[in-house]
Amino acid sequence: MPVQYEKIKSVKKAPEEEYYLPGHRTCAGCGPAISYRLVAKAAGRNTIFVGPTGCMYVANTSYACGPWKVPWTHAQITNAGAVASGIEVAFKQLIKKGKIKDEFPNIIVMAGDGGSIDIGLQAASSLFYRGHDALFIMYDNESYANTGIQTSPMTPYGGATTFTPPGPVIPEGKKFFPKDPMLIFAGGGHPAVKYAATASIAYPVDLMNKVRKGLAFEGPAFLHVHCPCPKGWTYPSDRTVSVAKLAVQTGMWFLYELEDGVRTWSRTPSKLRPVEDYLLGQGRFTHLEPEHVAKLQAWVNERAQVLGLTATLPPVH
Amino acid sequence: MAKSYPEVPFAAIVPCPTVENDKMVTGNWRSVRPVVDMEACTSCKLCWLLCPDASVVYDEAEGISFNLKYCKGCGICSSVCPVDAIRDVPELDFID
Amino acid sequence: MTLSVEVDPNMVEITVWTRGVTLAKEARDVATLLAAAGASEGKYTQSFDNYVDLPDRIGVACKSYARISPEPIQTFYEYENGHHDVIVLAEETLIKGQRYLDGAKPECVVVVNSAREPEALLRWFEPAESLPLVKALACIDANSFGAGVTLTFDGTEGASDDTKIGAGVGAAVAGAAAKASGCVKLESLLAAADNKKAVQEGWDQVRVLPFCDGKPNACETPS
Amino acid sequence: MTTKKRSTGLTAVCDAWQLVDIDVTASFPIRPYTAVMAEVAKRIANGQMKCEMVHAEGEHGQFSIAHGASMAGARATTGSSGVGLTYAAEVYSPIAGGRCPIQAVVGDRTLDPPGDFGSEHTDCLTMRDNGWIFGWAQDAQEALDNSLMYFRIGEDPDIMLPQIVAMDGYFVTHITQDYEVPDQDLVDRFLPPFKPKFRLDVNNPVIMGPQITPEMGPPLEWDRNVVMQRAKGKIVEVTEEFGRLFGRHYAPFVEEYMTEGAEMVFLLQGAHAVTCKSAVKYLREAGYPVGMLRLRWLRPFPDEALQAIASKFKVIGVIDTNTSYGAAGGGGVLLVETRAAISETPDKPIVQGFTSGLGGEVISHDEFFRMAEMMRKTLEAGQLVQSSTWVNFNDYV
Repeated sequence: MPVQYEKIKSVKKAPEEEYYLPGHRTCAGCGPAISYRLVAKAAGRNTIFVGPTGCMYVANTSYACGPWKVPWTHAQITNAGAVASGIEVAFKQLIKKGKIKDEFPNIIVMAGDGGSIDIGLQAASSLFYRGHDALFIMYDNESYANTGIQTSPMTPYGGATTFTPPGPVIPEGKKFFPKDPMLIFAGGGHPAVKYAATASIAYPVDLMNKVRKGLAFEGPAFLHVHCPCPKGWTYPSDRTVSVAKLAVQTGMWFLYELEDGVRTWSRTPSKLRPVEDYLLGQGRFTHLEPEHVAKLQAWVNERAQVLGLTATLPPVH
Repeated sequence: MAKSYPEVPFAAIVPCPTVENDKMVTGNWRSVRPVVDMEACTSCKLCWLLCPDASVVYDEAEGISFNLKYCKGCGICSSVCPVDAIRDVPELDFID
Repeated sequence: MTLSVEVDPNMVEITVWTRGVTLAKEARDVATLLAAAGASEGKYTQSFDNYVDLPDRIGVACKSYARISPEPIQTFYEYENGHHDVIVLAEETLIKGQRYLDGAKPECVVVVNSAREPEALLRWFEPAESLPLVKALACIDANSFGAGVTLTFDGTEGASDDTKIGAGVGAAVAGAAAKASGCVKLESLLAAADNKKAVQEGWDQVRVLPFCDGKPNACETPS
Repeated sequence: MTTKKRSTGLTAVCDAWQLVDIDVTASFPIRPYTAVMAEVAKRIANGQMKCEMVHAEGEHGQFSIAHGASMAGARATTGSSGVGLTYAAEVYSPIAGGRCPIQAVVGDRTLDPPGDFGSEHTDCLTMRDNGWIFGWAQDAQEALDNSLMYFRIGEDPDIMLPQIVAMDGYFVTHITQDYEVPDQDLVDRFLPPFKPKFRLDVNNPVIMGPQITPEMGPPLEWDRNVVMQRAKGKIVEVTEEFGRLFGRHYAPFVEEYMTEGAEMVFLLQGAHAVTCKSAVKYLREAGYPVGMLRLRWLRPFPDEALQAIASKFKVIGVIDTNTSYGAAGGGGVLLVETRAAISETPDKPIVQGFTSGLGGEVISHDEFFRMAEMMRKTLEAGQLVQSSTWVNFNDYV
């Protein structure tokens, strides 16, 4: 039987109540901040956030304050999965023993890419493995942004960061292709994970429904949210949503769900736009030569095929 | 004379805000201010939903307005507007 | 009792306010250029970003500092400027809603990157009670010198700055600040900057509104 | 009813955890502390204990899980040994600074290299500057009693600090010994239910661990310093109350053994005190004016308690079963701390250091005898003969 949750029908019907309030030191046009607001809106009042170190810790809690209407705790960048596990078992046991009268809360980790798939990987994997009833959200801005934009495993091939500057010896900047968190966390290696999805801030209703669906599943769920970063990706701050949309249109981001291992596409474009359309507007890619762009296009095309997307793919030049 | 320090809460634990976090007012970050053309606005609420700072206010009777105490002037609202009903106006064109 | 001494009595403190990320480089360039110019004149100088403002975020107000002193700087590691001789606003809207006059020294000079006339900015001076400290308000339309904005992460978070210094709007702002305050000579600034033409334009075209006792144009002989 | 039992120090701590009804524990195996978790697991499986046991992915995860559980309002425990403790080092300060009174049990183990399961206090001592309160138990009974007292002190609303019940690996963790398990009613009278000052509660929402401005740093650190000093008073109060209720009377900070008329004393902590006491008896019979001081707390360090008695003696021989390479004085942590504690005491004794029992080796009677002889040389000389002696390496007798 499919899980039951109250589905949000449209932008207009999105819940009015805010749980991520005005008043935080995130960049003007911050993609992760949009995702935080949408997640909090979808999750509602009975929610506890675990916020490992990253922009969404440092920028949100500057200084001795924070924008959340619901309980929030810091975790180290290393251990969000472990702290959330501790919170989850505590609530279970305290409720069982009758020591507290609380309704079991939504426990949501809002971890950056580093805190999820790099330095936070071990704790995240363990949360998934042990089956804690928590929603682990990876807000992916494709870099260690809080420290001033350094490469993370999610930085795309060819992305310039302060640790991967392009130069005559390394013309492409970042040399590696990113990890695939969906495959790592929800590709079958963590049997307790029954639900995982990718989402994008450019598709807010879809994102909010995936939050609700993830919370409705008993046990752990994973959400991988694409969150453009105007500072790190160097584009004007008003373009955050359009950059996110371009990522989906070019296949630099795929929107799908994995429910009990079965993939459902949330958007199935009939054809993908060439990857240049996505790269052109971002300062972090301005140094790329045609051969690098071709490599990226080949990577996108291969992923589309592996994931089973039946769209017309742009040629690789 | 000894320097005096602010009072600090136990373990730096602070209460959650309920309406806005007025310890971090960001309205003075703005170099452009959003202005909505109410004639053109269709109340689709996309700008409201996508504002990172929850500073687009929607009211059924009044329509769209902006919480200028916090709006950072990022311009997302005007860029996502499907009918170009929001303009970004230089902040110094306003006295307040 | 404690010692009562004036430390670095002849040091000129220059505080450059800017918007995080997008204009951070330009503000840093203003500070770097003024310090470099001062150094070439044989002075002791420093320039650095205000650590407490970091990490900077797009749009947030943040500061870069320059210090120029005829003697070795004793407050080398006292890392915030607290007695500003020159206050530079690298973007005009900073005039509104920021307390840049806090800690201003008497006879301080305020320089704003704006196409507007100084008179048009007066209403926003903050805090108003510090106005008697201001000797002059100067405006320079640095954005119009075709210099453009250089966005780079060079020079941030303690890194060295390998991107041209004074190629962007910072050059004209520095020229204007030097003219309005007299903190460094034009020729030393020209020698330091990448875009010398913009420095010259800034020097030539700065519009200075002198103050007396907190009132503009009240002086008999504007200095 | 009090039950008499024969088991290990680890089982004794598990007995304490059962009595105080812990809600959450987080485990990861590393010798020699592991059995406490095996014991918890067994008791959960057979219904004796009602608690969530989370099999963590490592020590860093263990302490983080306990931290999360404590923030949610649970009485939470964990534990480790050796390099397990150093692996978790990142999270010690956040737990203590967040004022989460979790309890960790430590069975000491030598840090690598090389691989060595034996006890050295270095592992636990690396935690000493993070704001945890802790000391060593010399036997299973004291391990159990310390666990109960530490919960009471750490969870006190005026204290709210995490604690480590430390014991020497193998000696206390593995050697079976007799102890008493106290009555449940007494424990319930001694330790009230855990009431955190703040917890993650959607009805009273708070933000825990935000960033701060630089000027908030010093006052927050001052608070942590003040509470550590305040804990000393609480330790005295709770140790006395424990004695009244349970009939076992501990010196709050420094146990004195045969110090009556002693001119020179050994100063040490943990299991080796048991052999030391026996050696002192032989030495007394042989005419050595020797006694023993045993520290029951390392943090907070009992300066006042030491200062109050130090001038009774002419020589203190500090025995370090830990390493602090390059430390002042050439010995270990206890030598540095002891010298600092009594440096301004009038008529202060000469403090000399011994490093012994490393790698989990026994400190034998013979070694105590030789240390006593070296202390006698100091006594006769009226000044230090050698600042620090690594027993069997640079002895001067």
